[in-house]
Amino acid sequence: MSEAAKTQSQNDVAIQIIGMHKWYGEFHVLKDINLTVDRGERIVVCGPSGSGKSTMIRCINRLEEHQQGQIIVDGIELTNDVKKIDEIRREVGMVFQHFNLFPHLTVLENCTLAPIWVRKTPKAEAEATAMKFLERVKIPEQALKYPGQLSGGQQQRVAIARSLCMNPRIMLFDEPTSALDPEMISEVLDTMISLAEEGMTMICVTHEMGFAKTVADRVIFMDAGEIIEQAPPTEFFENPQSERTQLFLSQILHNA
Amino acid sequence: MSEAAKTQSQNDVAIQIIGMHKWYGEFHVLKDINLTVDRGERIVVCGPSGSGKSTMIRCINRLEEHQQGQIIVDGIELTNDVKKIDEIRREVGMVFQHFNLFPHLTVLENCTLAPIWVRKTPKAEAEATAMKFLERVKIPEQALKYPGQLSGGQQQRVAIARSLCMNPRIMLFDEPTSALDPEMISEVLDTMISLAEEGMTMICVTHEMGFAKTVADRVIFMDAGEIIEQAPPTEFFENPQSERTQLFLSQILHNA
Amino acid sequence: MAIVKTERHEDLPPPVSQTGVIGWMRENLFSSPLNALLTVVSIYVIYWALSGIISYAFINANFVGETREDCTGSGACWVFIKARFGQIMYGFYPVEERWRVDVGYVLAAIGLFFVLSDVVKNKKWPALYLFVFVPVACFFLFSGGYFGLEVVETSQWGGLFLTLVLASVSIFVSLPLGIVLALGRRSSMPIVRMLCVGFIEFVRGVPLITVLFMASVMLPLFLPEGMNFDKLIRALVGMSLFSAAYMAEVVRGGLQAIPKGQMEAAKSLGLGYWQAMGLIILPQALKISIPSIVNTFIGLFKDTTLVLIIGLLDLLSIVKAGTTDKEWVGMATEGYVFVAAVFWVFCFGMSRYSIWLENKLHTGHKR
Amino acid sequence: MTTDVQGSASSDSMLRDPRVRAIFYQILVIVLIVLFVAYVGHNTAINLEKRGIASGFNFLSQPSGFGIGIVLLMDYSSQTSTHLDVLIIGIINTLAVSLSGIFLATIIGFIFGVLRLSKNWVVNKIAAVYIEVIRNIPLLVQLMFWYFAVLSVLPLVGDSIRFGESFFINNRGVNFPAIIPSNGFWVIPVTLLVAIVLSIIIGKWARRRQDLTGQPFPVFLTSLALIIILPVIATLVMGSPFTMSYPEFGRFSITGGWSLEPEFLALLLGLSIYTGAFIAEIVRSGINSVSHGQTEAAHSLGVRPGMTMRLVILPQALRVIVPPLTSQYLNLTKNSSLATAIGYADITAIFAGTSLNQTGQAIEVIFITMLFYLVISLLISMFMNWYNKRIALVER
Amino acid sequence: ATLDDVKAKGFIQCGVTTGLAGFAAPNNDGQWEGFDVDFCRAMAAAIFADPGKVKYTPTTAKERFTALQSGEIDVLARNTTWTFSRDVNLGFEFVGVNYYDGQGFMVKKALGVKSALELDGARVCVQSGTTTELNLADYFTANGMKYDSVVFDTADEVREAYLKDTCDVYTTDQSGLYAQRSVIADPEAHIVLPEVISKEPLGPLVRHGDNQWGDIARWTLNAMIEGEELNISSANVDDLKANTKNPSIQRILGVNGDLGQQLGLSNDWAYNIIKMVGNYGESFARNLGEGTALNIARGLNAQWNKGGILYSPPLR
Ligand SMILES: Nc1ncnc2c1ncn2[C@@H]1O[C@H](COP(=O)(O)OP(=O)(O)OP(=O)(O)O)[C@@H](O)[C@H]1O
Ligand SMILES: Nc1ncnc2c1ncn2[C@@H]1O[C@H](COP(=O)(O)OP(=O)(O)OP(=O)(O)O)[C@@H](O)[C@H]1O
Ligand SMILES: [Mg+2]
Ligand SMILES: [Mg+2]
Repeated sequence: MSEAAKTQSQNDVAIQIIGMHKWYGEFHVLKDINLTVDRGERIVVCGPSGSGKSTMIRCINRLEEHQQGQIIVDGIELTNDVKKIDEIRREVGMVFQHFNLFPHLTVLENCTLAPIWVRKTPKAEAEATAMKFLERVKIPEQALKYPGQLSGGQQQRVAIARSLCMNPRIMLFDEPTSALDPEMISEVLDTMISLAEEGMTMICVTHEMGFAKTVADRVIFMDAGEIIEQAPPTEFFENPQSERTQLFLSQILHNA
Repeated sequence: MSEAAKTQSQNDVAIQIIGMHKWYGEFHVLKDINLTVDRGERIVVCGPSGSGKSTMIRCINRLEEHQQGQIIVDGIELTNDVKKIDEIRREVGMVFQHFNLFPHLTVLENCTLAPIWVRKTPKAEAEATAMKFLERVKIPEQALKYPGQLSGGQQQRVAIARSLCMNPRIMLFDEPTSALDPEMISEVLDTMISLAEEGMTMICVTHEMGFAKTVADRVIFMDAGEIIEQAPPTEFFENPQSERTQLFLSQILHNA
Repeated sequence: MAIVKTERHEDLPPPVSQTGVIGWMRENLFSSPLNALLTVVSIYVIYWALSGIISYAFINANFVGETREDCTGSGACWVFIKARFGQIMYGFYPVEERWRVDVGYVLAAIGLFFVLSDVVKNKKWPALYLFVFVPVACFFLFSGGYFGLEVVETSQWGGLFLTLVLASVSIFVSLPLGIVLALGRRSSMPIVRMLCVGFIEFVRGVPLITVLFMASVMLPLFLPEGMNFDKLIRALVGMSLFSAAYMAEVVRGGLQAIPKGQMEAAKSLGLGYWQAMGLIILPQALKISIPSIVNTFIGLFKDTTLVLIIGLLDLLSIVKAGTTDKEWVGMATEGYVFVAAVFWVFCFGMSRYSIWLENKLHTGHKR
Repeated sequence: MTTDVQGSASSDSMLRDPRVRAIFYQILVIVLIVLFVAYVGHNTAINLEKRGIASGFNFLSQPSGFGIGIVLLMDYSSQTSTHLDVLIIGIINTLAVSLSGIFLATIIGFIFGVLRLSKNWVVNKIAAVYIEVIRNIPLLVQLMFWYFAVLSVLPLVGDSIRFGESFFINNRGVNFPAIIPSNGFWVIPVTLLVAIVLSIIIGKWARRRQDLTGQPFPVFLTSLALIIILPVIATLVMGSPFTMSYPEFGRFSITGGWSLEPEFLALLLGLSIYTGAFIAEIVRSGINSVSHGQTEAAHSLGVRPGMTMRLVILPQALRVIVPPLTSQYLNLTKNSSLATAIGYADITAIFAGTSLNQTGQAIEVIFITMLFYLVISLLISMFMNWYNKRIALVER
Repeated sequence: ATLDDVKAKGFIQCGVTTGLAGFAAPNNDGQWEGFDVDFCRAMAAAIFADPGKVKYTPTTAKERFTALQSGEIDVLARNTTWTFSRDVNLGFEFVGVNYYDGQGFMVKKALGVKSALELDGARVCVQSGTTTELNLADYFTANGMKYDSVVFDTADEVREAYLKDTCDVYTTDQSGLYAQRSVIADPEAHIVLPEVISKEPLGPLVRHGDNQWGDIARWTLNAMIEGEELNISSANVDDLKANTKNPSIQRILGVNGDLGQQLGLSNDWAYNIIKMVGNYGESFARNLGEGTALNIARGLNAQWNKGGILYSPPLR
């Protein structure tokens, strides 16, 4: 199977994960993960808490190390080679649940830090790009403020802009809205939807079913470290196959 | 106007606020507040964040000092006189957003502390009363646990029981459910509804519209330190007069 | 076209390279070339230091004998410590009365055990015992004059005994004083606050030596004629005031960590300032500052060596005095090593305790 | 703010007004303090009078009459110099050891703090052992140990460890050649100054260049090269406008050249190793206090670990580190007063020691000494608070 | 008055050194012993007829004067040099000289130094706050020599530093040098240079202004000296008291006259001193003299009629 996968993973494949396993000490978090994400595909990952969703997407830009199997991003396989890791990280943007903005830098500096120091972009150019993306997320007027002075929704949008400034080809989102107050969720979702519409490759861990239905090409359901079910959103929500998925959906929908 | 108000404020009036102003430093938080609450009346206060709702009810039991105007609680005017403040605080129970239980004392001790030290009730009697109220909020079995061992909803109910143990005639609630997980909100609202049904005078800052509709006699809408609109709940929700109120309600209902 | 997995994968053990000795070494010692180099260098340093220490302190050292002539090895001469052990532990406390000190130790140890450990949940009685009974009992035991006990002048106290007395009395006095100062510093009355701030900052700004010196030689000038204190008491006053200033800052940290809501809740229940403080705020504030209090205690314990400056013979000075004995001249290194070891055992014990406590309190919060 | 005090307040309720009470208590406190001070002052005056102790600061202008081992930046002679000179020398010596101690302790502390966080188990444990051992032993014992046990293990003067012809280490300290300026010497410091200014300019230029082109420039190395090379060239061009005074073996010890006294070395070592252990813990907890998410965010942007530390972690850790670091600096300064035990001529040893003893003016001397330490403490605190404010985070 | 205070509290508080062999040091049982200590014991014998009624305060060179000024101690018997400024300026009263000393130098034999004039450029260890420091400065300046001083708080530290070869020279009063040399492991490797660079009359002192107390101290010392001159010793004092016909001896021992009462003491005060503590010579021999580890010759401290300058005013 990995043979077949490899030949396919040339140009139109953004991310390919083949038979990947990961352990935390003795604990088997991810079990035999196989996943192929095409360029421009938008994937939503959901599943109960602790099922390994975050761990999986953190493996993709090597914030966590996997111990078995392969992860190939943009044609480059992730190994211990620092150079390759850097290359991949430059191509893959990530947005965290708790934003993780740099509190000692202004919004603009947050956005220009990586372009200046990693890509060696001239400052003026980096700032112009940053302003472009800040406009894109609709907060250009906040550029000179510090993150501590912004609301949660604004912070998360800055985090998205910061990632975009590196011109990534792939974006990973780890529950980007779950730390936000209800009023602010929609601001962030709107930004993400507009990104999706431009054809960015996205993997998004989220429980926002509305978002999944609107933009996702595929929904992936994980449980206990395994991918249990993959399906287009309509099929997934209306006609879940696995029992585990059905149970999960019934809980989620009940709460909403 | 204060003349007319004063004569009225004899027996059937629980709280009367006349032309009250408050400043934080240079910042004018509360502007010319006038409010009369009758005995047994149940009032819900709502309004956007920062509009001064909390500040207003905290003035009523002198957790904050007002700088101009009068506040008369149960016929006693709030001045700097420590005795009067103590007297009023004994009559007015308060439930906070973050419960503020005493973490180093058991639930039972939390409830008996004030009766024993303030009212000088014998310990056995205080404990009997406390158990009565803990039963009332449906958690007598938790009496010997520490607050840290309870869920948020249970903690808030303990906070309510703790206030009730002082036999207050008036209860103030400052967003009692907004720090709770969704499942727990209803536990606390149920307790509050049953209190309301017994005729307790209540002022409750909350955005739970369901609660407002069920029990409130009057809804008060505040914005930027002023009371903008007062009306019975049905009228308030269905036919808000002020533009500001309409805007606010549209946001709230949209999110829910 | 859903892809569904029906077979559940079982939990596998991690690959060998991840676990066991090899995994551990790979992870912790040789994760990169630089790390590997560091490891090798460090291991060499450790080997070099350890072998030196062991051969000095054990292999080439002398343990048996009575006089310096028995020291034949090239290492340490522990015979010196052995010969002077009584004095090092008790100072000039009369030999036949030393049991009193031991009894005091035992009384205090019992109290400490019950207060500090988790054996009993309700700390009220152990605390009462430790903070009221033990000090009173020890006072009578140590100084005598009652119950048919012979009087032992404080000038005869010395060695580790004196060190422990100095440290425990000053912590005992400085804690309540520190609480008062901390409350004063947070007071809304500007003058009270200024006084407390002034005192705290003054004391924290000057060296303990000068404070001791002042307490020792200048205090009598401040007192009316004929009024005089024991030298030990003056040292205690100096050290207590000094540590009270530090304690005040620790307690203030604890007070600041208590959310404002606690005070508000207490007030809204009708409790007065002192009731709220005593019943609600202080119990919590003190509990969370215990680790820092222990740290202050460690500092204080180490600082007791400074009483040497004013002529009290604590553990360090008594050992030094021993090396002036012409029988034992040149034993300074052994002396310092021994003193260092004793202090280290005490302080390290305390610091471990404070870490243990910190962890315990930490998990306590997370139910 | 308008305060609406009710006009009809009876005197009874006046007493229950917390503000009235507060004023009353404060007046009471002031009265008590004044009484206490007066009482102590009265006693002191009587005692001084009775014991015939003269007070006043005249003694400061009397000749001191004793020798001082370590004199920096001053001419001192036991015959003509006064107790005021002694005070100044004491202050200079205290500052010398404190400032170099602060410098050294900071370096030691940061190194071990970072080592303590190392993923390498052995390195980590070595740092832990250093910290735990040093922190739990009284400084006085350590100073004695350094002075009497360690430095004395160094060879005698005759068997000095030599580096080249004129650099010696022995139990009398460290000796090295001194530079004695002759005609035209001024050129060298001037070129040094020029080099420093140039380095700053280069730094600015590099910054701008990076802003413009994105290309970084090795500023540190260039500056270092400049600062070394320019003065060397100047020296060669001017034909060495100075003479060297080389340490030589005299009858008793080494004469000539410059030397670091063993007392100074022991005190400096003891203080900085002791304080370094505390600083290491502070640094460790400071770095730990920056949430791991910050590192992850930087990594996910492709920023390398070293750069992450410099651009993201340290700037944030510093604001946690600085306040406790301040108190360590203060402690170090105050602890330098232990110098008296190992013969270093700091203010406590020579002024609050010998001068006090020769003049007998305890109150004045102790007063001046305490004042000095207070002023130093306040200055250090002020500086650090200013710095801390500068790096503070802007919050909502 | 001090005497009343002392009587009321029942003991004398006596300031001594923190430890100087032969002059004051705690023995193995923790009892203070030494030449200075004997003076304190003699005062207690005179006042209480019990030499044990003394409490000792070990003082460092730094704090000794403040301790006396502040009243912490009643009398300071701590090899303190009698100087003008101390007597006049500091407000003390020296009650006599119990030991004529002079400052000297000790060096290691290996250095081959024979005279203090060869010490140019040496590092000198001294104890802080002593006249030693002043004399040292004067001597080197006078002879146009340079030196480095290293100053320590206690004699132990000075000796330790000297032994560790941190300095070349150890300077203090010659008695102290001998005392220190005696506790060195290898005394033969060190020599005390012949130069005596200062007059160091050491004596006990009290505060200004209480003449009665000063008199008691002064005449306690004189009684010990006079005792030796009259050959009264602890061994024969009972015998002499009962049988002597010598009026001087009768006067001093209280058989005749009321010297004691004039001092405010009982008439057998001097008898008690000699009986319980011994005369000057006995004390010297016991603590410092030949046969002790210090092995100091009487030298200047011999009686005036035996070649020394020890001379007590007559007790009459
Ligand atoms: N550093 C770690 N060490 C050990 N176990 C870990 C670590 N990080 C996560 N885990 C465990 O791995 C499992 C998967 O964690 P992960 O964060 O990927 O779950 P998740 O699906 O993202 O859950 P959530 O919805 O709560 O974010 C959990 O059981 C978690 O406890
Ligand atoms: N101690 C204070 N000092 C200065 N300003 C304050 C203080 N407390 C509150 N404020 C300000 O007063 C205003 C009213 O605050 P208040 O807490 O009463 O609002 P609220 O209506 O309860 O809002 P929320 O719904 O967020 O609880 C806010 O703008 C707030 O920033
Ligand atoms: Mg997750
Ligand atoms: Mg509020």
